[in-house]
Amino acid sequence: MDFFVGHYNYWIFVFLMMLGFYVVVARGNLVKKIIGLNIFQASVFLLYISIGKVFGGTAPIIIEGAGGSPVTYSNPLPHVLILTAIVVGVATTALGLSLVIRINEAYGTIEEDEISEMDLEP
Amino acid sequence: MRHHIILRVVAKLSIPFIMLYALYVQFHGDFGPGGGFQAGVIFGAAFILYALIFGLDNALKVAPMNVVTFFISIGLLLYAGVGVAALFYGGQFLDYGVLASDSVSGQHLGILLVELGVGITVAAVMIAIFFTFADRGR
Amino acid sequence: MIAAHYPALQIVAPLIAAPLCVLLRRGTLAWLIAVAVSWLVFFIAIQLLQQVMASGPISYELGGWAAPWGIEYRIDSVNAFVLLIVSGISAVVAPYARATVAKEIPEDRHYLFYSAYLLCLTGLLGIVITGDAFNVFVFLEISSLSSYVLISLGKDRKALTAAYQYLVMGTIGATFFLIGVGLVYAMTGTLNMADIAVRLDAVENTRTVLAAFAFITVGLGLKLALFPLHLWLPNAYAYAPSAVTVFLAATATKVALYTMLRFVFTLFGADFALNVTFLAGFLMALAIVGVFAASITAIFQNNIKRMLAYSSVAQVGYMVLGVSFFSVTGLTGGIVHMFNHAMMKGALFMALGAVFYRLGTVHLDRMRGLGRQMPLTMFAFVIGGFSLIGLPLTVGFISKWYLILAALERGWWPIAGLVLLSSLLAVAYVWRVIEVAYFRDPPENHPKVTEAPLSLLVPMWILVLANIYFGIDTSLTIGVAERAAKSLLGLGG
Amino acid sequence: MINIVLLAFLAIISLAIVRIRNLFAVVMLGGIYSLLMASIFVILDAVDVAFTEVAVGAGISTILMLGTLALTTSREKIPMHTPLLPLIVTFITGAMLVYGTWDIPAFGDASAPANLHVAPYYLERSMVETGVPNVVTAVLASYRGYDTLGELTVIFTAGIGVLLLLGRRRETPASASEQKVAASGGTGRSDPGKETASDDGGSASKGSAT
Repeated sequence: MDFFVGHYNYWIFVFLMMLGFYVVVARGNLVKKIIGLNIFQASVFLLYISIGKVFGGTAPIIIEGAGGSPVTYSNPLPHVLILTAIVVGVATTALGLSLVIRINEAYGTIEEDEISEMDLEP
Repeated sequence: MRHHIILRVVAKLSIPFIMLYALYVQFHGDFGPGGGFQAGVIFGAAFILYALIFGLDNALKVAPMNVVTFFISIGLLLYAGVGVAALFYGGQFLDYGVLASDSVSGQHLGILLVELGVGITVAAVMIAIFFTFADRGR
Repeated sequence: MIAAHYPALQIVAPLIAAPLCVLLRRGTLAWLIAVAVSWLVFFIAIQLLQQVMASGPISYELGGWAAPWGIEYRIDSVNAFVLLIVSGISAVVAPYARATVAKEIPEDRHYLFYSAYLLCLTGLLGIVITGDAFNVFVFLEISSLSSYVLISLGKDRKALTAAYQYLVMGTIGATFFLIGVGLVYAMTGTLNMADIAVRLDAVENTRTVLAAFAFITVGLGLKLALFPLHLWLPNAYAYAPSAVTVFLAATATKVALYTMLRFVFTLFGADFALNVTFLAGFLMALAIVGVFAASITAIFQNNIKRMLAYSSVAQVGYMVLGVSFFSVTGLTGGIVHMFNHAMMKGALFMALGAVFYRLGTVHLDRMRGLGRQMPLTMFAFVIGGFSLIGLPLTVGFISKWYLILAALERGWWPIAGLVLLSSLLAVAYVWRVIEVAYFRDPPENHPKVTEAPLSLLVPMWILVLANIYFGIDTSLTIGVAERAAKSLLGLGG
Repeated sequence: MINIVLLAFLAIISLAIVRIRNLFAVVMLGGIYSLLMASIFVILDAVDVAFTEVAVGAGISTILMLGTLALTTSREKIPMHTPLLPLIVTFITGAMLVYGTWDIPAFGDASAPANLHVAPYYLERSMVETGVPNVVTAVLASYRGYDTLGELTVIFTAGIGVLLLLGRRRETPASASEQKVAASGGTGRSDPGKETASDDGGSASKGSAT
């Protein structure tokens, strides 16, 4: 039971990761693929933040004059890393969507199989 | 959406507060949650709201693309510039400690400046991306 | 005084130049900046390599914070060599870009193009120079995002789908890498590479570290286009603008391979990789299958850029094959092939860029009789092709020589035989082009083609001559590569 | 406990995202997904991350997605068959990760290596060395300021990329003639006449119609 309590966060992360990853590799709609990528990446954020959580901790903003009782803080480093990763994620999304718009203008569709059929024609 | 009077009034009222809040998030990031990135997104959101309610052409009059692209570069240059300035003051790249007489206030100044750089570029990029997407649609 | 800050300038110069290009909004000016910065970083890379060879690894603490709390650059013989490759290629590609970009990209976008090019350079150099595992991810994304954009600028609409496909696969790769780094962090509590290497020993036998290893290698394998994860590469290289193809083909996969070497050897350690994960066997099998599958596919391509792209997948196979021996000779072969492949593919794609500049296509049919119409360009292609095959007096020979040597050293003569056999496949696809260009008559209904302009020929021939020079005088390349191999295997250097 | 409930919601919503084929609905669910993610981040003490996730995931990403749908189409085509290979790949990846999490230190463990080695230094020293109480800001902007410079460069790259891909063409004589060549070339992509876009009526963009 302890093991479960200690790890369910990670398993949910695995589940979300699998769903996102599945959408990316299995679906032919280019927008849906980007949405899948978003879920996939967001699940990794959950992994990092879970690593940094400390039970009984609070947000890592130093409280001045806490008196004698030492305050427990959660680990700030994963937060920093994930802030960066979120930004990278939205940058990728923006570029991916721009590409989708251009593909739609060039091919008239955003379904992968229709596009590859058109590409086969000379 | 130009005929929706309620939307126009509410937007006009709330946009200044959104911007003010962005500035609060920007400069209060040292003490509470927030910082340049979040502030930039919120600041950008104010322009996006304006474009949604009053139309892209009006928004482009407020923030022409030339100006937006200018700020995209300025923010990044400010950040990197702080790093280079540290080199000239004899520190390592991005060592803010040398920017002022004592290390802690140097750090404080450096963090303030780079967060400002982050805020400027992020806001400008968000506006630029939305404007180009919207412009493509007409 | 300024020499102490060379490591920072190596990255910061192109990083500052990129927004500057956007600020100035002038295509020509942006190009001049790109050339100047490329030469500057090349100069710095030479200085850094000399410094490393003379007095050992360099560490540079960013922000003045000591590692592992801050981020540090750590430059040893391995990444100094890769820095040299990347910046050297950029130093010849940037001047080359002027004419082809003018032809292939609308004029009002030129300044944005050079800005994206500089960002790509920044990203690649940043990945190589850093000593921090998470920082690798950040710069990986800078280089990836800019290369997606650069690829999508190709004239054909297929460039868009190629870029999209690369974006999806590249992001999956980067996210896998991120998962791996996260798991490593969970087990060690640090992100600094040297620190991880020390602290990983204690937790080496946990399942978490094994999973981290798997995710990092697969993630980087995607970026490296290691067979069978190479699906994004052929179209991306085939439809990108000429200058972009030259630059990416000569640098991007090498940087990914370097990162893999760094993680496998420096962080996890050769012993762990050999004994716990059976990585050597996997890599060797994938490398050999990759070499044959990609070479055979290359023979059937009529778009010559695509043909060379498949050949690139095969060449990645050779590099990985060298690594998979886990011996000094094998690694030397793999590392020196990074350099050699950059030279040969750079020259070949530059020649094709010149053909595209004149013809507007690189289809095999349209290249009939080109040997007489563009003698210098096609002769450059021939020498590059010879180098690709591995004929003596070219750099390609050196790489193959070391690979065969490494195989024989282990007594695995079938592997040596396979390397020789695969060279015959290279003969097949290179010969198709030579035959068409020299032994067929030019098509009659098309206007006569003239030789490419000097601005394309000069960079092309610099790389061609480098192919020959480093094929004869190997003291620099082999010397550095051998030392790099020894340092990766922990034998000093 | 709140944690478990939120995580369960998260799982359900992502399942719905996989199943639903109306992309507008999917995008809205994506926004909810981000909000839930942010609530979880708050519970896990990552307030800065939660803030960013809300602003970016529920805000900017959703707007961009809606804009894209307005420019393309909002129906996903129903595939002919369920591909087997992606399913296998997904399961292998998932299995590998579950295997990997088996030895990971338990959630919330204060003595996990991640919380012992580098992190305590920041908590103890950042106030003294930088004078900034928000440790996340201190680490982000100073200790790992170089990462943030890289992050800003990523955003810059995205901005440049979108301008390169979708930006309006500036009218220059060269680009105009180039356009004619592209139009007569046939095989080349045509850039639908954005150059002459007239400012008719300043109507709101399509993206705003939602």
